[in-house]
Amino acid sequence: MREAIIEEKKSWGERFIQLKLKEEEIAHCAQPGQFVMVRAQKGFDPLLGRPLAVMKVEGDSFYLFWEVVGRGTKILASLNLGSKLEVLGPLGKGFSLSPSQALIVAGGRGITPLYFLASHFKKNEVPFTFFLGVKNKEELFMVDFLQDFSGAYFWSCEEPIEGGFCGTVISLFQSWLKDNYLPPGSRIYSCGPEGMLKSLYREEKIRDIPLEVSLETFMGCGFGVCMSCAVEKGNDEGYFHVCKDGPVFLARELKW
Amino acid sequence: MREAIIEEKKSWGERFIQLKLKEEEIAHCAQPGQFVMVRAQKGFDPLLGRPLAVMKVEGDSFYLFWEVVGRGTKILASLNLGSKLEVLGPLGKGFSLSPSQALIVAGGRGITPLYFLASHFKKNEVPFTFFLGVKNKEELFMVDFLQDFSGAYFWSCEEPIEGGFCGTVISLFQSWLKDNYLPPGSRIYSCGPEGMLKSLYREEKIRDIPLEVSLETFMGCGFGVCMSCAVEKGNDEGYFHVCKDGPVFLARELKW
Amino acid sequence: MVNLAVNLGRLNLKNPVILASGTCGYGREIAPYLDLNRVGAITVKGLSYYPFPGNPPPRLREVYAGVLNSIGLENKGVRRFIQEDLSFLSSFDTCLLVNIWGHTEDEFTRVAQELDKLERIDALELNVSCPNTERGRAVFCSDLETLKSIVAKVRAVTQKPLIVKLGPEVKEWEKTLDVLENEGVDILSLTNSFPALFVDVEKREFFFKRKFAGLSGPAIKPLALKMVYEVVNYTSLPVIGMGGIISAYDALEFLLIGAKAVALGVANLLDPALALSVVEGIEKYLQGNKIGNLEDLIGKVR
Amino acid sequence: MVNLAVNLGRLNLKNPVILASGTCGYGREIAPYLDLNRVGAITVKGLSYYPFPGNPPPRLREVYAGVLNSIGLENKGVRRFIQEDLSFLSSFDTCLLVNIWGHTEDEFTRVAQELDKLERIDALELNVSCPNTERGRAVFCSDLETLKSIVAKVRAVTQKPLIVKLGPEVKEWEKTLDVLENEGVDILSLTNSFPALFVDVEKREFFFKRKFAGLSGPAIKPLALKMVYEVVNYTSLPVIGMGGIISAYDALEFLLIGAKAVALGVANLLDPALALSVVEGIEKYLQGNKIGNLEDLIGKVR
Ligand SMILES: Cc1cc2nc3c(=O)[nH]c(=O)nc-3n(C[C@H](O)[C@H](O)[C@H](O)COP(=O)(O)OP(=O)(O)OC[C@H]3O[C@@H](n4cnc5c(N)ncnc54)[C@H](O)[C@@H]3O)c2cc1C
Ligand SMILES: Cc1cc2nc3c(=O)[nH]c(=O)nc-3n(C[C@H](O)[C@H](O)[C@H](O)COP(=O)(O)OP(=O)(O)OC[C@H]3O[C@@H](n4cnc5c(N)ncnc54)[C@H](O)[C@@H]3O)c2cc1C
Ligand SMILES: Cc1cc2nc3c(=O)[nH]c(=O)nc-3n(C[C@H](O)[C@H](O)[C@H](O)COP(=O)(O)O)c2cc1C
Ligand SMILES: Cc1cc2nc3c(=O)[nH]c(=O)nc-3n(C[C@H](O)[C@H](O)[C@H](O)COP(=O)(O)O)c2cc1C
Ligand code: FES
Ligand code: FES
Repeated sequence: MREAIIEEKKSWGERFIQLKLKEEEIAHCAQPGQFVMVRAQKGFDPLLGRPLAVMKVEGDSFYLFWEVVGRGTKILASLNLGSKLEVLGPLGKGFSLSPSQALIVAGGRGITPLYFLASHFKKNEVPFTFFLGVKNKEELFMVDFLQDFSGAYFWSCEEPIEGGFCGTVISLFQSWLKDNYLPPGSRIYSCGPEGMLKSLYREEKIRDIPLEVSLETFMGCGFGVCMSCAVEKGNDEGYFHVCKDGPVFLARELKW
Repeated sequence: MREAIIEEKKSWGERFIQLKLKEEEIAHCAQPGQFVMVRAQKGFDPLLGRPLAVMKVEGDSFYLFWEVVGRGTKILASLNLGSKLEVLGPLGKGFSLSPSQALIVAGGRGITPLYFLASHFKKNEVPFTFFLGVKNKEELFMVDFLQDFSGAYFWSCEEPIEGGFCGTVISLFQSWLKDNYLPPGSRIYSCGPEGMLKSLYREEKIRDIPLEVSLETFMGCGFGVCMSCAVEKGNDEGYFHVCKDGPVFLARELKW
Repeated sequence: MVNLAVNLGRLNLKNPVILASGTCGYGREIAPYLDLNRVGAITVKGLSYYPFPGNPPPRLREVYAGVLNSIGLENKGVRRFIQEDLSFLSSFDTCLLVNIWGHTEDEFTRVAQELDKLERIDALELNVSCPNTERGRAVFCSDLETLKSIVAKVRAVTQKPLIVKLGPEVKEWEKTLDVLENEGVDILSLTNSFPALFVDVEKREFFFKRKFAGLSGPAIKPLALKMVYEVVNYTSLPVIGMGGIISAYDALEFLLIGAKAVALGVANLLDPALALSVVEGIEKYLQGNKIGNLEDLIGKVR
Repeated sequence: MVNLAVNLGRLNLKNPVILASGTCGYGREIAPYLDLNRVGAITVKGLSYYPFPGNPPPRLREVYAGVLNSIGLENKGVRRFIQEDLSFLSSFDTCLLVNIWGHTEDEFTRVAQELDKLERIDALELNVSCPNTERGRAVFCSDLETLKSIVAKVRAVTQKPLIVKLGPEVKEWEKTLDVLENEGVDILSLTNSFPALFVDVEKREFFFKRKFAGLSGPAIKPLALKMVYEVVNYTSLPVIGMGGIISAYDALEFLLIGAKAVALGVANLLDPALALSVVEGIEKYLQGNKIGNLEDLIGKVR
């Protein structure tokens, strides 16, 4: 593990945190879709690192963005500017990076690796459209992240909001699909709640556009030794290991 | 437990920390020699509170000063300005406050409750002399605390230092005793390593000046329920409980 | 409004949260920091007939997410408790359980006799599982014959609900539970702390003078939960579950697998008001899940 | 310079720090983060004869100062290990221990046979104590007859040092240790994880599909230490101590009470380089205390 210093901290309410962390190796090597294991430095609560996707890299620093869902993410969220974290990474296999056109579908905190992916596409002039779905007004701040991709994004909110699409990101995406042509070599990229990924997978099957999803599981180690991050294979018997074989998978290789 | 916010943090090297904490009740009620149980707010490492003496009170705030000796004091020392701690107190029985003259003998971090005591004497015009002994140069900064008691203090260092008495605080104190008269009603107050307290107790017996000592033990609760802070009684069978019966004791009531 | 009351045979508690023996003194010490009217019951520190000094220090040491204790059952004896503390404790609207022990079978009986006379005391808890009292011999609960005999003798001198407190040193669980049922025990409580070891590496000696000490606190929770699960599975006696509870969710785990009530030990040391937040947390959970009676939740995960 | 080498009968380690089975994969996965030349030995993930898929997810859950795991011994099978990983592992200057298991006595033997041929493998560790493999029946080590028979059969097919890995489910320790000594076991290792339970309070169901899971990590250290102490007391076989070690001081506790070597499990998950800091910490401790040979420290606290 390497030390990373908290250079910036932003929070939105009690539930969402963004940190800018200084650590060269991750900043220089991380690819969109890869993640890091993060541990508080002092003491052993929480004990294990928590997997968090890289959101952005900038010089010798990188950004994390997470939702507080349990004990670990809460304790990490309590660390202040100047505190140190232990980080291990970049880990795992990221997204494929050369589609002819990309459709990016994010649900809530699933925006994190996809923001990184879209930034990459923007830099490399891969055409893409970003769809973000949030649950409620409290999460609307995430739409601001997308301003870097002006013109190329749409958002939805499950609560009625003025000026926004009201509904799930899946219905938003489906209605967009109706009116748009997808050239061969197009790809869908997604990260978010399981139900959302499932709906997208049905869409993939109908339209035959390959879908790449980034999965979340409990992780013991993050680097392939403990076999705790198992997800069922689609065809075969047995399991993939999210930390080594993923976290990004072709949806059709998984069991749904 | 009540919340206390870190308003100021000073450190001297890696080993000594002073915090100013905002918490009214302790600030208003603490008596010299009393202590508080202190816990980090997030997570359960360390699990139990750690007993720390009150050093000073100021408006709605109070000061702690401690040495990092193990896991607990280290983790507490890593908390930054603005972080919150859980505190319980003031706890225990403090020093007696109306001697005709006081001799205060502090060893290292033992200065904490005695500084509070001396401040009280100063305010209430009880004559006192403060003897502080430190081990080495690194600990010399503690002498600065005593500047509030100008004229009324002496210090020693076990390492040779220019302008200071070289030796233990016991020899310093003994040499002072030779040249000075102690009126009836005088008292010795002390806090520090066990060996130092033992030497003082021998002195008490020779000169028949009552000695009050503040003891350190492991504590489970700090408020009298767990019986983990036992120290042997002097005459009787059985044990005192440092958190309820002390931490300040008349030396002659203890077993040495 | 949710109903937190639980019924353990002849013992009815207004809520399922009990303060465990040895971690709330004689009640008096914790009362300034915790409103005793708000807990289901308080269990007084283990009493013997004569006052007992306990073990030499050090007596307690924090380890990862737990504490090791070697208090050795220091207590003021049953008589002084009755004189000094009982009337204070009686003023609270909560059940009073008294944990008792003895060096001999006879001492157990004599303590029980003293307490049996006192109406305000709701139940007796027999501590047959303290890992800190053995003197070269095993704890009482690991020897079936001794256990049976102690329980029978105490049962003979008191009509009060009788709780037997077990621990990991029980060897033959099924036989032990059968014996306890047959001897007329009303309630079981578990677990006591786990025998464990700590070495002072700097001094190169055992940290505790008596070498072994009892591990409790959050560290043991998953083990205690399994123990309680197995016991609930086997016996029809109501069970008080404990071991490492420091949050409402911890407590709910025990209730969900079938404990009728829970006790908090180390939790009281780290924050004397923690029990109250557990009561409130359980209440909030029931409200959030629209469950009107706590009893409807008990044993739902099996 | 201090000498960290330790001797466990026919197994010599350059230092006492071993990576425990199941927490360092097949070596390949941890190698980028830890210089394997610096540890005393690495224990390969438990191998069966045929590849085995393990348990359904979720497989791991953090609890207070510990983890519960229900991996269920997923592994690629002994043959694929030999083909894919052995030559990579062989390039490191460290001892190679292979943890093995089987669904049947016969499978144990077949795995041992495959590995016996390979010179580079220094010892076999029989996992007879995994709490995640039982299917309605007990773990192997809790049944003396089965245990005896497995050990005898494996002993018959391999000359390599044989380690037997025990856990808290052993029922009759003294008899078990006698059997193992008589059957020609060379080394004991303990402890495996402790059977435990976790309830998902929100969902009101057991967190793990197989209900029980194994607790390990710092939470169990004081219990593991006591277990190792008792075993060292009883047997003359060298013991590898493990359970909750995450610092040099933790490791030194085990060594001081008589373990000849120590293994790190969960520690590797939380930081793959932790083993190295344990090696260095032990070295520093010896230097600080002017002890030239680690062997002089072993068993000094009894
Ligand atoms: C590769 C990867 C990248 C990730 N990146 C991000 C990110 O960038 N931002 C972000 O906010 N989160 C991300 N996550 C999720 C994040 O790791 C978890 O939210 C976090 O570990 C939870 O830790 P905790 O201690 O707070 O919660 P815990 O107390 O450990 O767990 C509580 C939460 O986990 C949920 N849970 C229960 N069962 C499962 C299960 N089988 N699988 C998964 N979760 C379960 C519970 O419902 C609860 O919400 C990522 C996960 C992975 C695997
Ligand atoms: C009433 C009271 C007031 C105190 N006030 C202060 C204060 O103002 N400033 C301050 O610096 N400290 C004070 N202390 C001491 C302080 O509480 C301890 O240093 C602290 O609890 C250690 O916690 P830890 O987790 O860092 O160390 P741990 O890891 O818990 O313990 C490690 C340290 O404790 C030592 N130790 C071992 N055995 C014993 C024993 N039997 N009794 C005591 N210590 C032992 C070890 O040698 C080691 O140095 C006070 C103690 C008491 C009881
Ligand atoms: C300091 C201390 C003192 C204890 N004294 C007693 C006692 O007198 N009688 C008893 O039956 N149990 C005693 N116990 C055990 C607790 O009541 C409880 O069974 C055990 O600590 C497990 O619960 P916990 O993990 O919540 O602490 C004591 C525990 C501690 C920590
Ligand atoms: C994720 C995981 C996988 C494990 N797999 C095995 C295994 O395959 N074979 C085995 O004998 N022990 C296995 N164990 C047990 C460890 O080797 C070790 O005995 C136990 O975790 C206690 O040590 P620790 O507290 O240092 O982790 C596993 C433990 C964990 C946490
Ligand atoms: S998290 Fe350990 S193997 Fe994937
Ligand atoms: S620390 Fe608990 S009684 Fe003194």
